[in-house]
Amino acid sequence: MSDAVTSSATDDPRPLRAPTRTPEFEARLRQRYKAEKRFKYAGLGAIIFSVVVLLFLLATMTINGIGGFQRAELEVPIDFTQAGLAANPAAMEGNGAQLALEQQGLPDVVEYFAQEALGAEGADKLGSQAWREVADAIADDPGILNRSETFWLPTTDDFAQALEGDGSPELQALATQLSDAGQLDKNFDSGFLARADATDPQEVGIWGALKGSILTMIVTLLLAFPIGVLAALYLEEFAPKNRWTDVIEVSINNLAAVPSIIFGLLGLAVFLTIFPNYRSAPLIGGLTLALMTMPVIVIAGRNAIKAVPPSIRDGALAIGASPMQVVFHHVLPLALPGILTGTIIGMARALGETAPLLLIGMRAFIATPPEGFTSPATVLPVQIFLWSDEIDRGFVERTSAAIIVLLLFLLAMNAIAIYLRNRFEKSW
Amino acid sequence: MSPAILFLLALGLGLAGWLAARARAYGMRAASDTGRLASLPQYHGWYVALWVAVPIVAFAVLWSIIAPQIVLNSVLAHPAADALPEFGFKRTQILSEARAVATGAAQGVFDPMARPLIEPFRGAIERTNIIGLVVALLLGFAGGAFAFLRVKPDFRARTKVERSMLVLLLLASLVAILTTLGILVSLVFETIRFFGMVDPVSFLFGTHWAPDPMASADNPDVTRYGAIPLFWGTIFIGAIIAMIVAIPLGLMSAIYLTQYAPPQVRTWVKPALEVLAGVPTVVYGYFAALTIAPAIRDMAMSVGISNASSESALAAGLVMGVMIIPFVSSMADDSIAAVPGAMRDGSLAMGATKSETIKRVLVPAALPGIVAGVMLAISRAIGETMIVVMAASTAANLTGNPLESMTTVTVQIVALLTGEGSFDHPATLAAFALGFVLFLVTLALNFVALRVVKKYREAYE
Amino acid sequence: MVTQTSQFEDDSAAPSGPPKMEAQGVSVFYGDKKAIDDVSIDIPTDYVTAFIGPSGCGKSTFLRSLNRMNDTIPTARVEGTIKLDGDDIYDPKLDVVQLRARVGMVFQKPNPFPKSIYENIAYGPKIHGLASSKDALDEVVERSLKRAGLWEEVKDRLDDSGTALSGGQQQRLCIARAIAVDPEVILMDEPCSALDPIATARIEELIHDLRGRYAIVIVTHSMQQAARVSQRTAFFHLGKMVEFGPTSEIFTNPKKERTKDYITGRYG
Amino acid sequence: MVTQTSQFEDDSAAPSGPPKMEAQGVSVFYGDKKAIDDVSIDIPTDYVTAFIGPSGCGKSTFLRSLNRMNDTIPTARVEGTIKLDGDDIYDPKLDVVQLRARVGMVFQKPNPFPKSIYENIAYGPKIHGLASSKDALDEVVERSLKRAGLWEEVKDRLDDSGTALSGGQQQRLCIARAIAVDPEVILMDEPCSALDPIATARIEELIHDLRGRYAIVIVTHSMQQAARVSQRTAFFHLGKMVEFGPTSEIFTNPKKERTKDYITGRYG
Amino acid sequence: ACGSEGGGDTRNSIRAVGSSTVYPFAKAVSEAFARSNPDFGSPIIESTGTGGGIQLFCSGIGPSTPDMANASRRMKASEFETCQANGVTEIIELQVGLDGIAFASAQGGIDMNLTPEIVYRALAARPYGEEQTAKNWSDVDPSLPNKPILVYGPPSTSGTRDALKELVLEVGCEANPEMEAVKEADEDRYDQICTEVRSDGAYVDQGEQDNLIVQKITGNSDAVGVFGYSYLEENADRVQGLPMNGVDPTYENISNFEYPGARPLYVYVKKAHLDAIPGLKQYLAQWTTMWSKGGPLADIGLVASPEDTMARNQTAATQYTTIDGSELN
Ligand SMILES: Nc1ncnc2c1ncn2[C@@H]1O[C@H](COP(=O)(O)OP(=O)(O)OP(=O)(O)O)[C@@H](O)[C@H]1O
Ligand SMILES: Nc1ncnc2c1ncn2[C@@H]1O[C@H](COP(=O)(O)OP(=O)(O)OP(=O)(O)O)[C@@H](O)[C@H]1O
Ligand SMILES: [Mg+2]
Ligand SMILES: [Mg+2]
Ligand SMILES: O=P([O-])([O-])[O-]
Repeated sequence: MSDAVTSSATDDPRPLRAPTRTPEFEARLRQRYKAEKRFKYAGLGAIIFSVVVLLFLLATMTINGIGGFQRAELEVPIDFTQAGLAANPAAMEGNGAQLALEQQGLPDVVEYFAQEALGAEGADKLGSQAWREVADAIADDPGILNRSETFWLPTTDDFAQALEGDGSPELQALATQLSDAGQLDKNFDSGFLARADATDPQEVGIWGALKGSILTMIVTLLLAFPIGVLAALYLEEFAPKNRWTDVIEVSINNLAAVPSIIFGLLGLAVFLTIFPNYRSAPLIGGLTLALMTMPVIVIAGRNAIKAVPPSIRDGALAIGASPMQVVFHHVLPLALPGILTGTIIGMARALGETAPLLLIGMRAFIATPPEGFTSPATVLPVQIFLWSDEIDRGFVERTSAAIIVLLLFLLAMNAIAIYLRNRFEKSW
Repeated sequence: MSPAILFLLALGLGLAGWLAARARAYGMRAASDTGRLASLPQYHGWYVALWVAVPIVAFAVLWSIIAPQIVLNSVLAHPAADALPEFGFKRTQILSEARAVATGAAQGVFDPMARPLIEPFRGAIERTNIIGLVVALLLGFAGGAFAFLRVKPDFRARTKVERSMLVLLLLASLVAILTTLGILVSLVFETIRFFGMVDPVSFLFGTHWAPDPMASADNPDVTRYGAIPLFWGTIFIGAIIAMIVAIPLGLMSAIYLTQYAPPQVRTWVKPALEVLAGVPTVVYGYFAALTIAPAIRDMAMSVGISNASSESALAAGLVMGVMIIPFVSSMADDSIAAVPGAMRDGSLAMGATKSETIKRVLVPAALPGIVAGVMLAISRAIGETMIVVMAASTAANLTGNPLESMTTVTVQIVALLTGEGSFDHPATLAAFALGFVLFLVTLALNFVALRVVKKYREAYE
Repeated sequence: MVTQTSQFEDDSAAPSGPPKMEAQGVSVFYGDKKAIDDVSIDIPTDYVTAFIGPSGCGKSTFLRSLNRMNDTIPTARVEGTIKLDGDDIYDPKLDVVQLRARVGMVFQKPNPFPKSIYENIAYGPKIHGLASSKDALDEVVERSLKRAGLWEEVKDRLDDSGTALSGGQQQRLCIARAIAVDPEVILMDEPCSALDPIATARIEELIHDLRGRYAIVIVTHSMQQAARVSQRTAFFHLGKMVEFGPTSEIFTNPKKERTKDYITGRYG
Repeated sequence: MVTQTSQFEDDSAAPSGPPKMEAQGVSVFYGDKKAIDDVSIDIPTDYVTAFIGPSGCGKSTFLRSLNRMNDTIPTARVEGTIKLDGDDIYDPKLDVVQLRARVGMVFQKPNPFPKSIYENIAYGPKIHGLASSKDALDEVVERSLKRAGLWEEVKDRLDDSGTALSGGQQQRLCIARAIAVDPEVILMDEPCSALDPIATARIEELIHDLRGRYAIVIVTHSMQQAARVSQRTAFFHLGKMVEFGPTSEIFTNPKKERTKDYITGRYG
Repeated sequence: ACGSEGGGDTRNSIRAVGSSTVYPFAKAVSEAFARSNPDFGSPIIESTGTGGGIQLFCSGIGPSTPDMANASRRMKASEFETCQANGVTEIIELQVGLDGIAFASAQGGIDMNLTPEIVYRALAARPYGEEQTAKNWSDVDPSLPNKPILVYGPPSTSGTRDALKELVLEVGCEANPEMEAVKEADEDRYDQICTEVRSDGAYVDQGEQDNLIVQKITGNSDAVGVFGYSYLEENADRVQGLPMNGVDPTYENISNFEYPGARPLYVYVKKAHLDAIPGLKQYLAQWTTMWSKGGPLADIGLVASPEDTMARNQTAATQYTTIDGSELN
């Protein structure tokens, strides 16, 4: 306490020496600046921590996942002219090709040529479903039955691991030998984006889950978007201020914060009771997620609508537009970018949602991509969850690859949302 | 008659009505001397279209409920139905199989007794379809004619159309209430059934959790349904460990971003944090289970803690905390931003440094909002499922050691419901009771927090 | 110390014909709070009427009750009668949409729609079905812009956004927009308070030109402006209308003490 | 038409001593936009200086550059020199915290901290470490409140929140808060524009009392207020300082045409 | 399921529930089936544990009940009766192969020669009716390592647990002659003493996730896991099987039943569903093409049934012969 202040307590007209100009003050000031710096670095540290965690997570997933887009394959030349397979064009039509070729003994043919090329040991390491890829090739072009052709076919999972330097020494030795001979290699697995789930990590694909996600999202969007927008318009523009609208408002705000698993319980207890046979179907999944997404859209929508300046409404009303015309001619078009941003964010959340879908059965093993909204399906995040539970090390890479696919989708959606927000964010 | 066909009919006839009425209104406008109608022609079009389509759609909904009954009655009157068993589940089953085959929905029947009923079903369905179609057409035309005749120059079609639009908007906003009710209904009934089997006291206060889905449902062992270990695990992971990570980091991030970061940094870091919030929880779960949990276990082992679990509460809690950081930071960001700039200016003008202003004015002023944000974050953490499902365990331990495994309410809900347990076993119903508790707790947290946030925003508006 | 330089026009003559609008015993409430207390006033057809008074005295509130814009505020409630050409505008049978087409309004802050200039003007005629063809609509747009004195400035860029204009142009656009539906009365709530002096002068000129074709009511916080543009002035204070009469009289020879104090800058 | 009733004090005497603050060729930019253009002015120690001018002319901008509050606006940039007791306040070596403790500020809208009345006043002394004991702090609080003429009204409820006071009391609280750190200059930016006439009168009275102890600069939009409280008036227009001189002269006998037009209500 | 009488529900894809042990095989079969027969929907297989699966399977016929139940033990007579009571009268039974419950630890981890008696005394809730006091293996038998007892195993819903009870615990329990008497006197008490597993943390129930158990024991070299042999084979490079009565859990020892934990695996099908569910017959046929020795299922750890059993089941799968309850117990 400087005397300056005390002395001025006697209320003389002006302080002799301002208390804020003393050396003590300046000493204190240096301390204060140190504290300032510490505080600032603490904040910077917090940010850096978050960003580093994010980068670490992304890096882990990417490093693990890049391998997931590849698989170990063996080179198998097949001379079909010796195989004696009949390319009955009728049987090759449509979906029957696999079955027809299987009955004609294609698996044995593949096995035979594999033994020719790789020896019995090596042929044994060919994946048990590898012949199906040959079958697909034949179905695509029956002409190859008249010539010989070289295929790269997936190995068994163990053998793939052995190529990575894992597993029993004998296997590893064989792998080294074949790979030195150029008969074993890791290749980009384009089928990963085209196949569905499988038991063997060498055979799995992400398309089944991706398609399931897309179908589910379509249902979600078709339900949540119109209902959300209309509800937001009602609440923001028309609702009288009374107990009823309070109830609506409170329930929307709460729904937006209810744990997602509760929506799963709702789906299980209500939707699956009403439609017991659509268990695992994108229809039910979409319905459940729509209820979850709708409040998000309503809240985003209301904020966007609120941001439209009242002067626009006044202007339209004052030339005789009806409230409904004001809303649909002026407010909605102006609020749309904001609503869309909110919708995309809500949809992104729904796309990443797992727990509620587990409860309504979208966790089943389904080996073919879903055909429509009512056929059983799984979705990307659930697929990730299921694969993460598999013990096979092959699945570790595949899981990370699936995560990459999911994250790419989400990043794209977020980027669109951020772009929309920056592009159309208006301050009136 | 599939409702889809009736809907298409409604659409088609509605369009016709729309065109006709609009043309008529244009005609009237041309004929009138002012050149003005009370409403624009297109509103007359909509008016008539609604009068055509709404009755048909309403009828379609009604018909889809009563038509099966009509079909059923006529099938039951058929002699082939005499062989049916008396009332009961079996009878229902047979009838529905026969119907499924008759409509082409199924290829064959499960029960041979259903086979003779297929033909009667076909016939009856065909008849009712024709009736439905005729009635729908009549309704559509009647409504259309009524509305069409009202198209007059001074008829205020717009008011009517807008009123029906308003009804539509109102209905949309009621969906939220229906959803809330749906949640309540689906939780409450099963919970009540559960409490019929296991008394609430042993559920809420018991300390041993080991439901046995295989045990007989008639006389469940209530001592295995003590949920305290779950509640504790939930609180320990979600409200304690996760918050120890999320609150300081989130708050400091928000402070740095809003108060210190140059705009350049903010434009990049903010979206990055949003990405952190947008990463699906299953990815975090995988990250926790694959990377963090083993790391923590190894670390604990290396300092000589031998009983560290590879599903420690710590791993789940830490990752959950990281997931919540952006959530806390954006809530804190909002609250601090809601403090009027005048407060900050006032403090700076007194000669306070930035950090003094933040610590002594901004944060205290934003405290209600921050606390509410933390409550929301907690409610989110305790409702979070996938991280704990993947990184925590199903072992219900009542312990304070973060290196041991624990389980949470959400993990148990998933565990109990992902099998296909039957809905009359207490182990299945327990999931609903847990869900109900979770719902109530998060509801209370959210409700209070939203109230606080709102009050607090209003205070500064 | 302040010298008044503007000249009053001759405004002593009584207005010709019956009043366009009549307010009788009008009170306006926001919830329980009375913002306007028992105001009666006749709005003449040929003259510009100005409302002046200190901030918060209820000028805007009263103005907005003249075309029922107060309906948009849930808590607002109007008592008393307001007539337009003898018909009560608060009659439940009256269509408020039609009323607002007849009684246009221009606001303090220019509020063009964020659409093209053309669309801004054409919007009113479109929703009211005033133009049966594209040509007719073009004509309405051109006529309205011409009357608002904006045509020359914008005729080559009708497709530009209305919000891209300068403040003064925006305000004239809003006036043109109001004119486009052929209103009988135009209400203006401090139309120049957001504008610079040059734009203000143009608007004042425009009001001058429009006078006679439309009954005009203008709220202004600038006494000088009221003196320049109006022939009748009403002085509001604390929700009451204190004095109403020819503008020159109110400014040079106010009858009430309160008016005089306001004019001389004692408060406000 | 407008009669000026307030009396000017005698303000013709030149201020005693050197100016407290001197601005020389000061320009302020917001990004590329120049808001203040080459202003030079001396702020005397004993007098109250008023800044007047139409809205947006840069009064607040200039005022805020006097205690570097403009630093808080990232786009703002100041050119020229401003000196306090002869030291350049924009000198990088000068500490802005200390500067602001010496040059206090009161804002247009009262902005008490959402803390108790006591804490509001004690805030400055606490952060600057000006009071060594609780008693000393109590004393500072009491003295500041007394000087701000608020002590009698609040002495029994020092623990109530500062935001619970009426608008006028809040503004006096803010003045007391500024006084508590014993500043040398007090800047006030339209301190009464959010207050009712009675509260305004009290603040004006307070300014009167404080004069002499602190150099005071006040921005006001009310010419009457400037006339009532200040001895020196600067008239700003479009970012330039048009005229500066004894208040009575500016109001009764402005030298510049623009000043005269403004005083007589031609624009603004 | 459906409220109104005669609503037209249906289902187009096969649904199977049940054993987590059979699950990987069922999945592989379903996958092969789905890819060979793209016209049929992909079968939906859920792993619910044998008991839970059979319970669902027996709840009735019709689209809302599963078509098949996978089981890691034979259906019990009591379950068969439930089936009958609910209208599931005609059931086709296929023994698809063999499996053994394997005791295993991490490669290089704890190694012991177990016997049913040791396991019983280590894991029973009340061994021979007395207080369970064993904390370490050495408390059970001084020759065993002085390491804490920590066993990760299947939950009570699973067939593996049943097998553990039946093939190991009860055998170990009956090593004590007094138990015979108890069995005579009080069946319930016998069950309690001989089959109840301790719940003080030494035995950790890991849900229906055998994979997780593998993960657990690889992470903790002192832990022992209990799971199906297929998982042992699958993870041979990281876990080691523990011998029981001196016999290692190997393919040979299981297929000739020398290993005490060997047991057959079953699939049950509702005959009534064969016509109604498209693809169900083909799916059954698919099993028969894959279960042979050296076939695709053997690749993932299934031990093929003896020749004669395989032939018998081949017939059942093509002729749709149903079981009668008398042979079950
Ligand atoms: N929407 C509203 N709800 C409640 N009170 C209102 C509302 N709008 C205005 N008021 C109050 O009604 C009174 C009159 O307000 P009004 O806006 O009509 O004043 P004004 O004379 O136009 O003032 P100004 O010159 O500032 O525009 C004021 O006390 C104001 O606070
Ligand atoms: N933060 C800012 N960024 C950009 N421009 C600004 C900012 N603050 C003020 N301006 C602009 O600077 C000019 C001067 O503003 P200033 O606030 O100083 O005016 P003023 O004379 O105080 O007006 P008023 O009487 O309305 O308070 C204005 O044109 C204003 O738009
Ligand atoms: Mg107003
Ligand atoms: Mg200002
Ligand atoms: O799942 P289980 O095979 O152990 O029943």
